[in-house]
Amino acid sequence: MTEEKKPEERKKRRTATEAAAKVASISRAMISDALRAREEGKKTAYTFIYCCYDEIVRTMDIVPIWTENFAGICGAKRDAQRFLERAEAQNLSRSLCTYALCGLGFDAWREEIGQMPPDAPWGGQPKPDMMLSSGQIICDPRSKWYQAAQHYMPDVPVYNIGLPIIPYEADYDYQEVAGYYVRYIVEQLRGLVEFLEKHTGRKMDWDRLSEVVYLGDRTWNMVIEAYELRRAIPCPMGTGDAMNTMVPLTFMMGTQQAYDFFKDLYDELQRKIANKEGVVLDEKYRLLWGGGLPAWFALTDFNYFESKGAVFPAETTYRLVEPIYRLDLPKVSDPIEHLAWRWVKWSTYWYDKARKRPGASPEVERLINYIEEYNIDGVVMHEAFSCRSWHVGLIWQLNQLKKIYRDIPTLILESDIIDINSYNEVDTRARIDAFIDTLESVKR
Amino acid sequence: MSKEATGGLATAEKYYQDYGARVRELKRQGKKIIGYLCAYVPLEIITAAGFMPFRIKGNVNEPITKADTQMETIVCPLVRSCFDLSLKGDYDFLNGLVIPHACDSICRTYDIWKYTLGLPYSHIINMPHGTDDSSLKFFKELLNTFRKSLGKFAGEEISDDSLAQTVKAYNDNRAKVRELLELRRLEPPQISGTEITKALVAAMSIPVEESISLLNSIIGEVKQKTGVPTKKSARIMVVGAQVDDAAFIKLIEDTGAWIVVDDLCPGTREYWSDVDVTDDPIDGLAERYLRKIKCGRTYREQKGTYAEYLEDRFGHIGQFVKDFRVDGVILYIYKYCDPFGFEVPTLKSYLQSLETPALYLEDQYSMPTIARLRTRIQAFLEMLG
Amino acid sequence: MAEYFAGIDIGSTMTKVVIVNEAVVASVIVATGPEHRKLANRVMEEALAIAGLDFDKITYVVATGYGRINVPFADRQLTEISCHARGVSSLLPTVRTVIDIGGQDCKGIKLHNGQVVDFVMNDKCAAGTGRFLEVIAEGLGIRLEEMGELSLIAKNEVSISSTCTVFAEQEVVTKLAEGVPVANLVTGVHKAIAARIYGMVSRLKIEPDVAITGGGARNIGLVRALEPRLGYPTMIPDEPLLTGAIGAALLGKDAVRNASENNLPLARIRHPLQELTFFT
Amino acid sequence: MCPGAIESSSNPTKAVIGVDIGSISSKAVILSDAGILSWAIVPSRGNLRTAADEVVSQALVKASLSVVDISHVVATGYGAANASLANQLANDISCQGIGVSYLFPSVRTVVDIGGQFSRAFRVDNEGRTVAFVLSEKCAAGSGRLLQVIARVLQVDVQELGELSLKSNNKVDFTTGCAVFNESEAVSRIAEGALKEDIAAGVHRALAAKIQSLVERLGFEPDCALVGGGAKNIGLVRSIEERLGINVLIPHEPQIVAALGAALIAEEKSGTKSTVSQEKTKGY
Repeated sequence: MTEEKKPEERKKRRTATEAAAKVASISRAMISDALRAREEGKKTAYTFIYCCYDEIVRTMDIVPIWTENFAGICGAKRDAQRFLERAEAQNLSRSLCTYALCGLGFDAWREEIGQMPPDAPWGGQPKPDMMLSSGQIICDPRSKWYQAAQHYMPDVPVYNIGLPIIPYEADYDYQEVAGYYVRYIVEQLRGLVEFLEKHTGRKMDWDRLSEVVYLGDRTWNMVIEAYELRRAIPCPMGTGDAMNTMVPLTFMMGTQQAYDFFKDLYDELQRKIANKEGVVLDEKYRLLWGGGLPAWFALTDFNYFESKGAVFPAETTYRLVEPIYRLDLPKVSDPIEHLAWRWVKWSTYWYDKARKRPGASPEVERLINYIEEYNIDGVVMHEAFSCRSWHVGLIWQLNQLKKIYRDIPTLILESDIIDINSYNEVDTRARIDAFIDTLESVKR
Repeated sequence: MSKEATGGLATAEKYYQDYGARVRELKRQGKKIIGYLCAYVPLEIITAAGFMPFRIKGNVNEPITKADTQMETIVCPLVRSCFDLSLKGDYDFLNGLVIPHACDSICRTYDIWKYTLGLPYSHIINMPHGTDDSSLKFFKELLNTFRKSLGKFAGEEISDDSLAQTVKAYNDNRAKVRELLELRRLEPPQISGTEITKALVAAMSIPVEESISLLNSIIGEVKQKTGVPTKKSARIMVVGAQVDDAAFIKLIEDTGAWIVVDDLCPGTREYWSDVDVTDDPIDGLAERYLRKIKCGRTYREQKGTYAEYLEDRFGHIGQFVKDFRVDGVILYIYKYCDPFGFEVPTLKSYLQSLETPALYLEDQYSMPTIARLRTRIQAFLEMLG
Repeated sequence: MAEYFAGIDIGSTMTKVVIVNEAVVASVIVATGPEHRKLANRVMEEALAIAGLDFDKITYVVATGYGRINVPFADRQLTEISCHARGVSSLLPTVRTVIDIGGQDCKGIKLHNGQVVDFVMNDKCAAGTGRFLEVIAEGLGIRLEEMGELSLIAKNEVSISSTCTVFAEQEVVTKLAEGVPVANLVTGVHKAIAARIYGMVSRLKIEPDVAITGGGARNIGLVRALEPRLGYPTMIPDEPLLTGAIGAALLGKDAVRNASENNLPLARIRHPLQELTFFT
Repeated sequence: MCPGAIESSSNPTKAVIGVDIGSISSKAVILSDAGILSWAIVPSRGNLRTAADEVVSQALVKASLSVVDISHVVATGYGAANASLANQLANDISCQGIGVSYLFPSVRTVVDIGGQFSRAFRVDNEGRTVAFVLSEKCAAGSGRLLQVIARVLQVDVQELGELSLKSNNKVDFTTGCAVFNESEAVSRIAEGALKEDIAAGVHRALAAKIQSLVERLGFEPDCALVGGGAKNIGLVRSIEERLGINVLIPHEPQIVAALGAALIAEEKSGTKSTVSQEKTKGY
């Protein structure tokens, strides 16, 4: 945690699948691509996951620099503190999104000394040519982070794309408004294309975009087809691994590599199921990771669960796709329109089901469905103090789940995505132990 | 009504202390009450539908207890306090709840509010972050959806005429508030920040026409006040999110400073801009709420140079500093507030460029945490000399 | 005849009084008890006794610190920020950045030719304060005074991850149980608190010379942990605890001089120095 | 309990020990088919290993037994690993549950106010934990807060409860951080607030946190209060007030987890206690 001290490398997490084991090198390669981009004459952009623009950025041959990914890497390497401190020194409150704080602290430092900060994780995060932020109802930092970064890089242009999600309401149905949501998102995406054309000096190749989007669609299908194999007993892959496979899923959408990755994963899981290979030898409990981003510095906690015979066949976190054929998208020729519909349909995927169950919300409905599809014994969530986006409403969701479904054992772990000061291993594992005991007595 | 007799400031004090008193009366008379959070809910639409809009506020003196059973403590303490009071029955008169897409702390807790309070009506105005033309067009669609939905709840559609009337009424109200706030340009300011906060909070809790007459009587009262010559004090501007409790303002003034202007809700942010009268009233409303209100929650696109961009985002603050001869600015930011928290470094350096000293304070919206700020505020004033 | 000025600094853990004319003629340091008012009178009397003066020989009294409102006999109350600034600029004139590590809080002060131009003070939690060290010392079952020296003999330092004082204590206790040597833990604790303090103070652009005042300055281990992060050696007044009280006395002197030079009225709300009961 | 009574009933055949090594204090209970033979509590004072040995030998002395008389030892609590002679470790929530329902079979909701955390859990008729909620990772919700405040008030933490009952004007505590609650208390005293009012205010703040824990858990009668906090009458009263119920409190609330551990040990060693619930009630 101190600047002069070398970061203490975390213990390696055991992965269950070869696919997951490959991810470290893949993600490292992404960083080096970004670092090489300039000398290769490629344009780079700071980008967020889950912004609907992956295929557009790929088609424009822009090298994305996934700032959440870099912050996560700093966290996983337990080397985020010095960047968080830099952010604090800039009068940024430590209660803000720590991904953003880590990134801003890093940017401020890099711009101040005119080069990468000493021992920057995996070579560091280069200054981009542009920043693509996004206005969504789920996350303020997505529109504030890059705007704040301009304080250190005033010459780097930002495009903030409006990506609304239709609220789940009682007073009207989402179908009634889907039309104008799509129209808006289409205009925003077209605006993005114009922006990218302006700053790359290149024109959008619309035919290529259609191909890339089609590749993306097929990847969406493949991801879920692979993930749904985890319903098998014993479960061949847990959430611990899914926190690796989220890399191709969220950072590489629209690339052949991502598609192949999940094809391989699919085949690997098939093999494991054939030989009854589970994540744990003696599978006692099947758990659902029901909410919250993981504590990147403590992924070994998943191994701790496994040591108790508990495995996570499913998670809601980072499962940001559904098979295209389940979304009943309208047939449209324009790839931009298709992206907009895909966004709207995906984000409202659980609405109709939720309507049928009194007291349910889409989030709760999703939990109930996963509990049944993956025959789950208990639900685990993680409350990361610095992130309101994904970590508010968890308590309520669990209360509601018990109220309208059944009194299933639940556990909320508390720490943060990357601020290790919020983490206490002794306490965390004591909670896990107690939870395992609870599962045991409930099972009896 | 009895309140004219007791004088404006006294009435404001009454409604501030017993927040919602007037609304309870109206409720008994059969009025339906729509609670709302934040400055982004177009009250014109709620009032035009025949409902009484009521701003849900927090209370720094009430420890947050019940809220924690449903709501994570990583939520903005103001929102937690509002929810806590609602759970404790302070706002048991509400018939509905309307929240705007203001910030994560408000939006991510919408389900909790909706299902826990179980109100007959609830709606979220999913306003975009952007202010470009397509965002504006989208926002109009949203407002029409809201207008339709609220009309359904009211049992009859909201007519353009009634909207036109409420637009005028709220513009008049804003004009009155500006007249009141202007009284602080003077040396010494004719009305204290504490009195202003209480007046504006009271105004949030009564019908707009009553608000106008309340403000009128306050202005009259203050102007007559043969101003007791106060010794020269530092002229302070407070910038922050929603400050709906006078405690912090009073703390500053008790240390012997004058609060002469603010960029707060309720305050200039909420009252400085009007709704243009347009053929389709929704056009004027959309323009005002999306583009004219300047708040960290909105993403204003950069046009021109970065310096011009800063002017576009913070120019109004610079203007206030000049017009109200501000000696120092206090940035009062709540813990867990992403929209305002991320602006601190930029805003601080913007103020530096104006050679205006700034004090950045982070608070948790509770009396004890506020009290702990006293030393910092005094030191800041000692520093200003 | 020489004029005398008194400064009284009631901190959360320690109360200090100094009487100055051209130099410090008397100083008293006692632990702050729960009953500030009684205490204020007592320590003032002690200081007067040492100086051999009657209270009416004191021209001006300035009270500062956390309990400053509870000094009825003071002519004026000023914040620790101004007083530490004034104290340091007279004791160590070259200093531009002051770090005061007190019992309940920690401050950073930026000085330009003796004037405060900016400052920060810890809000959120106690993690950056002397209290942190006290709590940890308790957990380790050692005296606070021992910590500084102890950490210097550490073989290799342990990193303390919890920021929350109370959980840090828990963490330390566990590590101790795991057999980690106390010295190593203490060093880890110093690193942790130094990180917190630096994180806050670095909001000011830190410029040399840097001075550390308050109780924390007495902890050599903490000072050593802080210096590499600051990137500058630090200066420490002979009696770091007295800095605020001295500053208070000097600010009183300034006020009186300023008043007489520009013959302005001098605000003197002087109450008699009498035993006051707890509830008055 | 009255150790005399046990001693008279001749020296037991086989005994077991349950130890609970906490961060603040360590406890041990010796159990035989005759029931509880003895127990001991020692402060952990940083060194858990010594504390573990110390507490066991104290309990042995009280029961006038030696290690050879012990057939099985189960250790729990967060320093459990330091109990050198433990045959097995057990989770302390589970131990609490088993211990409580041994003493009060009717109990379904248990609130444990420990030194570092507070927690609430529900147990089934056999004392097995079926659900639990832990306090937020903030010492404001734990017994630690009481120690911190007791120091400020310069009273023994044991006296805090009685003291607070004198209050008729509670001071409000709203801040989270225990250490800041402390500084808050210091300044309140400086302002002339009465000690009892501050004590009462702190109890109320803590009780409020406990209440939200229990509400999150879902309350089911009867309710027992264990852990150090249960010894504080002022806290107990304000919790009862808030929850609107009467809580059951073991005579020695701190040793419940150790007792549960001992019961597990007994089961393992096969010497199931024949002692009737009535008899143990007296304890």
